[in-house]
Amino acid sequence: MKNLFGLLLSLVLGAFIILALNNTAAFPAFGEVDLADRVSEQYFTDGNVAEVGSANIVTAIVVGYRGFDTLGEVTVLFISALGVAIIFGEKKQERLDLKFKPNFMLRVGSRVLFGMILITSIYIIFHGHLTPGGGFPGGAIIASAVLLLYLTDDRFRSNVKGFKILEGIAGSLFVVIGLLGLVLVTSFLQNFLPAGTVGDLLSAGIIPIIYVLIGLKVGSEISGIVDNFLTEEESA
Amino acid sequence: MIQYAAIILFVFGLYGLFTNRNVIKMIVSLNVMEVGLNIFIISIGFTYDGIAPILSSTTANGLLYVDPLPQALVLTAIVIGVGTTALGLAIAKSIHKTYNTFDLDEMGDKE
Amino acid sequence: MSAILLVAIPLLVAFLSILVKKYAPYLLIIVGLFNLVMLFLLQDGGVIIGGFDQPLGINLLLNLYSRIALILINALIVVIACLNIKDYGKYGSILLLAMAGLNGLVLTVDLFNFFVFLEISGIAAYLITSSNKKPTNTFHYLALGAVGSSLFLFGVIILYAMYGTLNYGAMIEAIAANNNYAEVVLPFTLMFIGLGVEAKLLPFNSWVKGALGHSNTMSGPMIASVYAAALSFVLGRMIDNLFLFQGTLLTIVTVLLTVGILLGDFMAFSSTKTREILLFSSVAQASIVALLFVNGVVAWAVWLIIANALSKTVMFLVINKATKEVGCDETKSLQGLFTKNILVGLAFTLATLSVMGLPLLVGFMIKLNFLTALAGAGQIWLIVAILIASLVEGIYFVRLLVKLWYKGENEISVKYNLSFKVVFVVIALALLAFGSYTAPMNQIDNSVDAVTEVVNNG
Amino acid sequence: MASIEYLILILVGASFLAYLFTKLNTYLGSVFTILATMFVFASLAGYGFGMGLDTTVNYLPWFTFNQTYLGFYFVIIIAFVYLMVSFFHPYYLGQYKYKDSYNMLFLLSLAGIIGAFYTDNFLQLFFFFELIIWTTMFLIPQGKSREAAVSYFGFSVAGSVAMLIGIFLIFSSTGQLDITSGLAAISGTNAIIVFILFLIAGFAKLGAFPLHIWLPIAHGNAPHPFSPVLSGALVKLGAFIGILALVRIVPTANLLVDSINLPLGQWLVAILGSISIVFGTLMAIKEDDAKKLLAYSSMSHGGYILVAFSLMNSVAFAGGFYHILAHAIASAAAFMAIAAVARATGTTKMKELGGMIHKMPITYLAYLVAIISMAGIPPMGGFISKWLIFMAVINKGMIFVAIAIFFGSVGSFLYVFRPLAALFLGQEFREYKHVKEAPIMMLIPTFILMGLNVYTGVFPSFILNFINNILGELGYAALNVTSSSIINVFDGQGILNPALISLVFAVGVFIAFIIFILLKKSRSVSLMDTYTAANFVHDEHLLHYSVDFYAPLERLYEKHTNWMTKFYESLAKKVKEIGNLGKYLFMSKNIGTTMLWIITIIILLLWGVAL
Amino acid sequence: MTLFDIVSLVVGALLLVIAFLAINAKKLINSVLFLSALSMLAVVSFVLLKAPDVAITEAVIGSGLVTALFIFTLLSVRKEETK
Repeated sequence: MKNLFGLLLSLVLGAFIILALNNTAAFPAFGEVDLADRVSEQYFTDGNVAEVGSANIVTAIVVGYRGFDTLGEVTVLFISALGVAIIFGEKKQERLDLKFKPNFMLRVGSRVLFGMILITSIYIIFHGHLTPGGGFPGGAIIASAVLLLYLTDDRFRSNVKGFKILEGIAGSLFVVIGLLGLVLVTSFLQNFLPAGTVGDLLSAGIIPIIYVLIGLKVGSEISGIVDNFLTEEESA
Repeated sequence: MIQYAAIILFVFGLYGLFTNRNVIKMIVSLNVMEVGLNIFIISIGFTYDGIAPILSSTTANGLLYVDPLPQALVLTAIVIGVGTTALGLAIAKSIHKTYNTFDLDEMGDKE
Repeated sequence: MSAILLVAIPLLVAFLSILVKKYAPYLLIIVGLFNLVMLFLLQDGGVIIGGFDQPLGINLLLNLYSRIALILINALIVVIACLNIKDYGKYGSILLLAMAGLNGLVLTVDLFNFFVFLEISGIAAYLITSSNKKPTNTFHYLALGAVGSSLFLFGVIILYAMYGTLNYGAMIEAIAANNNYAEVVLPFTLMFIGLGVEAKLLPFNSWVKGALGHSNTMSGPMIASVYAAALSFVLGRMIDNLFLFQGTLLTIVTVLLTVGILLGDFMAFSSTKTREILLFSSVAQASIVALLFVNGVVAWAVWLIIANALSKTVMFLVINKATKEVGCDETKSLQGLFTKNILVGLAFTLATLSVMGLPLLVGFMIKLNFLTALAGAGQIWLIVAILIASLVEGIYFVRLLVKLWYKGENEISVKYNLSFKVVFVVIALALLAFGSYTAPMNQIDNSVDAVTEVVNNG
Repeated sequence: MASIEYLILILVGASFLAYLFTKLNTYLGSVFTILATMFVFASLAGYGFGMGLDTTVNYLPWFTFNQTYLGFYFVIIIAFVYLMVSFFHPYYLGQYKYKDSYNMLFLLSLAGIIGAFYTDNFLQLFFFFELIIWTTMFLIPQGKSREAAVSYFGFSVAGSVAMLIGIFLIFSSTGQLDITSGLAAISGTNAIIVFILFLIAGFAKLGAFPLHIWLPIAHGNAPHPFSPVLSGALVKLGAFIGILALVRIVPTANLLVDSINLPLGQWLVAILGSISIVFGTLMAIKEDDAKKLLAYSSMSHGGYILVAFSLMNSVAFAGGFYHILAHAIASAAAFMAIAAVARATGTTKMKELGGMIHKMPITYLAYLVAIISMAGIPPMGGFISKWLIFMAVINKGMIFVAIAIFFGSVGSFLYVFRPLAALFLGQEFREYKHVKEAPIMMLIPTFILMGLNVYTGVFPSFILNFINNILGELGYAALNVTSSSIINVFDGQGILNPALISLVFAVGVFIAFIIFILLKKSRSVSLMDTYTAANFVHDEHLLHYSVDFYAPLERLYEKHTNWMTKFYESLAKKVKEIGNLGKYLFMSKNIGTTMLWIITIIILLLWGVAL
Repeated sequence: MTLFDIVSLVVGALLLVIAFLAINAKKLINSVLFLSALSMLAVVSFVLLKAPDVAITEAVIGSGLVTALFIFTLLSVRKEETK
C-alpha cells in the first residue's frame, strides 16, 4: 500500500517536473541546444583552445577551466577514504577470506593481467588531454587492477600505508602545483608551462601533470577503500 | 526521451528512499538517483548532429559539438557519488555490526 | 596573497596530515589561526582561479559578508579543536577538510563549485557525527544530505540549461534580464529544499534529532554552531541575491519557515532531554534566520547567526560534557549541574538568555531590531509567530535553567577543564559586550547592503 | 545634579559591587544594598517631585528619557518599597543558595524600574520590562519552589510579548515609537487590537483575572523578602501598562454603553476588574498559606485598580492612583510582617502557627494596621482610595461593579482577619517558645510603613495634590482638595474629611482601650492547660479556629476554583502535544517520512508552474 | 523516427524497468546486480549522448567499482552471519 502510494506520488512528481520543464520557454528542448546561448561556446574559440592546449575540451574544462572543482572532487574521494578508514576502526585487521582457493595459474595469470591493466591505465591517464579518458577512469582502472589481485589471491594484502603516503603526496602536489600557479603567474592552478601544439602528447601545459596526480590519487584512494572493505577486525 | 527517463529515474530514487527501510537498498536508491541525475545533466548538453567535444586535426573548424561543460560536471558528480556510496556502505557495515541487520525496522528500540 | 589560500592551505595540510596523523589536530589549529590572520589581512574582491575569469572559470569572492562568516567559522573550529585534542584527535584531518569545505562554500560564486564544496563539507559532517557512535543516525544524515545535495545539483543544472552559465553574478543578471518569475520556480524550489536539508529547515531536517541528540563535545558544537552558521550564511546569500521568492513560492516558503519556528520551539517544549531541547531550539533559530533573509532583513540575520553560533557553542559544550560524565542527558539527571560550577553556569545562563533575547545581551538587541525591521515591512503576522515561539522558548529555557541551577535528588559532579572555562567566559563576555555596545551592529547594517551589490556585479 | 542615566548607571555599577561584597560577606553586601537603594530613593525624592531630574545627560547611546508625573509617581512608590524591603536582606540572605546574585539582581531590577517609568520610547520600555522580568525571575526560585519561577516568567513574558506585538502594530501602522504620540496616533481596528494587547500585558503583570494564576504561585513561593516587592511594587508595572491602554487609547469611543456613557472597551475592563475582585476575594478566603492569601488579595486589589482606571473620570483615576500607593504600602507591610513571622518560625501555614502576638507585638501591630488599610477602613490609606472608587462607580451607576466592590470590601474583612487570628492571636505552640521580636533593623521599615499607612489615611492632601498633577498630564480635571485635606467630589455629592473621621475613629479606639483596661482581663492559657471529654490533653492541639474558618462559605464554590489553572495546564499540554506531533511528523527516525515531505512540497510548489 | 530515437526509447525504457527492479528487488544481491546493469545502461546512454569521457568513467567506476564495493559489503556480512 505504502509502496504503491509512494510510487504514484513520485510519478506525479516526475510528471510535474517534466511538465514544468516543458512549460519553461528558456529551458531548451532535448537535443536542440544552441551553444551560442551558453558559456560553453567560448571553450571552442581558437584563442582559448590555444591557451589551454588540450584537444579534449572536456579535459580542458575538468582540469583547466574548472580545475578547482576537480581539486574539490579529489578531496571528496579523499575524505570518504579517510572516513571509511575511521568508521572501520584502526585496529589490527585481517583479510576477508575467499570462498575458493586460487590456484597457481590464476595467481600468475592475474599478475600478468595486473601489469597489462596498469599499462592501459597509464595510457589512459597520459592521453587524457587528447582522447576520452584521463585521471579518473585511469585511477579507477589502477584500483581495479589492485582489486583483481585481491580477488585472485587470498593472501594478498596491499601496502595500505604506501597507498596512504601516495595519496597524501599526490594530493599535496596537486595543491602545490596550484600554488605554484599562484606564485609564478597570477592565480591558483594557472598554467605556468607552455601550452604546446594542440593534439601533441606533450602539450596542454600542466594538464597531463595534474591528470597523472589525479590518477595516482584516485587509484590509491579507491584501492584504500577496497582494502578497507575487504578486511575486517581480527576475530579474537 | 532519455531526458524524461532520467527525470523519472531521479524520482525513482526518491521513491526508493521513501519505501525502503533497508540500508543497502537505500544506498542503491541513492545511486539510482545519481545515475538519473547524471544522465539528465548530460542530456541538457546534447545536440542532434553534435559530435563529442574532442578536437582533432582531421576535423575542421565550425563543426557542431555537444556542450562539453555538463560532461565535465558529470565527471565530477560521478566521483562524488562514489565517495558518498563508499561512505554509506561503510556505515551500513558498521550498522550491521551493531544491530546485526541491515533493516532499520528490525533494529527495534535499541538505542 | 589571495583568498584562495583560505581553501588551499587547509586542503594541502589535510593531504599531508594523513602522513603525520598524530599532529593533525595541532596542524588544524595552526591552519585555523593562519586563516584568521589572513582574513584580517586580505583585501576584499574577487579571486580568479586557473587564470580564467568568469564565466569560463571559477571565481571566489571575499567581501564583508563572507569575511564575517569566515572569521566566525574558522575561529569556532579552532576553539572546538583546541577543546577536543585529547578525545577526538583522530578527527583532526576531517576537521581540516570541513574547514576547507566550509570556507570554499562561503567563498565560491560558482554554483557547481558550490555543490562540490557542499559535498565536501557534507561528507565531513557525516564523519563528524560518526564520532557519536550511532551509525543509524549518521546514515540518516548521509541519506538526507545526499538527497539534499542532489536536489540542489538538479536545480543548478536546470538553471544552467536555461541561462547557460554557472556563475552567480551572471546568473542573477540573466534571470533579471529574462524577468519571468514562473520559469525559475522549479530550480529555486529544488535548490531551496536541497539547501534546506543541510540548513536544518523544518520538514527536511529529521536528521538533526539523531545527529545532535547524541552528540559529543566535538560533534555538537561543530554541527549546531559551525555548520549551522555557515549554511545559514550561504543560504542567506542565495535567498537574498539569487532566489526570486514571489507569489506561491514566497507564500509556501514563508509558511514553511513560520511553521518551522513555531514547531521547533514547541518540540523543544515537549522534550525532556537536554540535548533535544537545544537542538530543537536551534531548528527554530535557523528558521528565523532564513525568514529574515527572505524578508530582506540581512544585517540582523547576520547578527542573529553570529549570536546563535556563539551561544549554541557554549550550550552544547556545557551539556555534552556533562552528559558524557553523567551518562544521561535527561534534564532530571542533570539537576544541580551548576551548583558546583558557578562560572560555567553563569556562562550557560548568559548564552541562554541571549538566545531567548533578554536585555543586556546581544540577543535582545538583535531581536528587537529585526522585529522592528519586520514591523517596518508590515509583517505583523510573522512578528506574532516569532513572539509566540519565543514565549514558548523562554518558558522551556527557564525551566531548564532552574533545573540546572538547583540540586535534585542526586548530587552530580562534572569537572570542566580550564580551557573549557576560558572559552565559556570569553564567549559570554562577548555576548554581553555586543549587547551593550551597539555601534558595530549599525555599521554592519550599512555594509551588508553594499555587499549585496558587489555580489550582484559578480 | 541628579540625572536618570546617572541613577541607572550607578545602580548597574552598584549591583556588581553588591555581588562582590556579598561574596565577601553577606551582611556587608546587604548593608551596601540598603545604602545603594537609599541613595537612589533619596535622589529620586529630592529631585523628582519637582520634575528636577536631568534628562539631557546622554552617556548611553540609544536611550532617551523623559520625566512625567505619572512615571515619577510609580517610580517613587516602587523605589520606596525596594528601600523598605532591602532592610530585610541582612537577615534573610544567609539562607539562600545564591545570595551574592540576589543582591545584584535586586539592584539591577531597580535600575530596570527607573528606566521603565522614565522612558518615552516603546522599545526602551520593552527593554526595561524584560530586564525587570529576567532579573526578578532568578530571585524567585531561591525561595520554596522552582516551578514558581517558570510560571512567573511565562506569564510575564506572555504579557511583554503581547505588548511588543502591540508596539510593532503601532510602529507599522503609524511609524511612531514614541509612547505618547504613538498611542495618540493609532486609530481604527488597529487601535482596538493594540488596546487588547496592552491590556493583556497589563493583566498579566497585574495578575488580574484571567491571567492571575501565577500570582499565588509566585508570591507564595518567592523568598520572604521578595514577596513584598512582587506584590507591592512589580505588580504595579501592570497597572502602568493598563493605564497607557485605558487612558491613552480610547478605541471604542463611539461604541458607548448607553446607560452609563462609558466606552465598550473600558466597560469590559471594569467587568473583568470586578471579576478579579470577586475571584481574588473568594480564593483568598479559602487559602491556608498566609502568603498565598495575601497574593489573592493582591489580585483583588488589582481588580480595584482596573475598575478605577476604566471609569474615565478624574475621581476614579485619583482613586486608582491613590489605591496604587495605599496598596503598595499596605501589602508591603503585610508581607513583611509575615516574612518576619516566617523568619522566626520557618512557616507561613496558618494551621501551624498561633499566638505570635505575645512574641512579636510590633509585627502584629504592623500587620494590623496594614490589613485595616487593605480592608478599606478608616483611618488608613485604603479607605481614601476605596471611597474615591466607590464614589466614582456609584456616580456612574454601574450596579454590578458596585456590588463586586462592596463584596470585595466585605470579603477583605473575612480573609485578612484570618492570618491575624491564626498567626498572632490564639494559643501559642510550645515549639515557638524561643521566638523573639524581629531585630531592630527589620523594625525600622515596619515602623515607617505603619506610619505611612496612617499618614495616607489622615492627611491625603499632599498626595492627592500630586495626583492632580498627573491628572493634568493625562488631560483630566483636578480633584477638589482643600489644604486641610477635605475632598469634594462631583460638586458636593460626596465630601470627605479624613482628619475628622480619623479623629472620631481615634476617640472610638481610645474609649475601647479604656474599656479594655477597666474590664477583667482574660487569662492566657497554654495549649495543654485544658481538658476534653474528662481527660487531660497530652498533645498540642490548636483550639482556636485557624483552619476551615469559613468552611460553609467555601463549600459553596470549592468545586469551581481551579478551572482557570486547569485551562492553563491544558494549554501547556496542548503545546506539548503539538510538539510531539511535530516530532512524529517531521523528526521521525524514518527517512521515508522526510522523503514524503520533500516530494509533497515540491509537488505543491510546482502546482502552478506545471499545470 | 530516426534510429537514435528508437535506440534511446529502448534504452530509456530499459533504464526505468531496471531501476524499478533494483529498488524493489527482494534480495539485496539482486538489487545490487540490477544497479550494476543500470550503470551499464547509463554508459550506453552516455555514449548515445556523445559523452565518451563520462561513459568511460561511469563504466569503470559506476558499474565496476561501486558494484564491487556493494558486493564486498554483502560478502563480509554474509560471512559474519554464517559464523
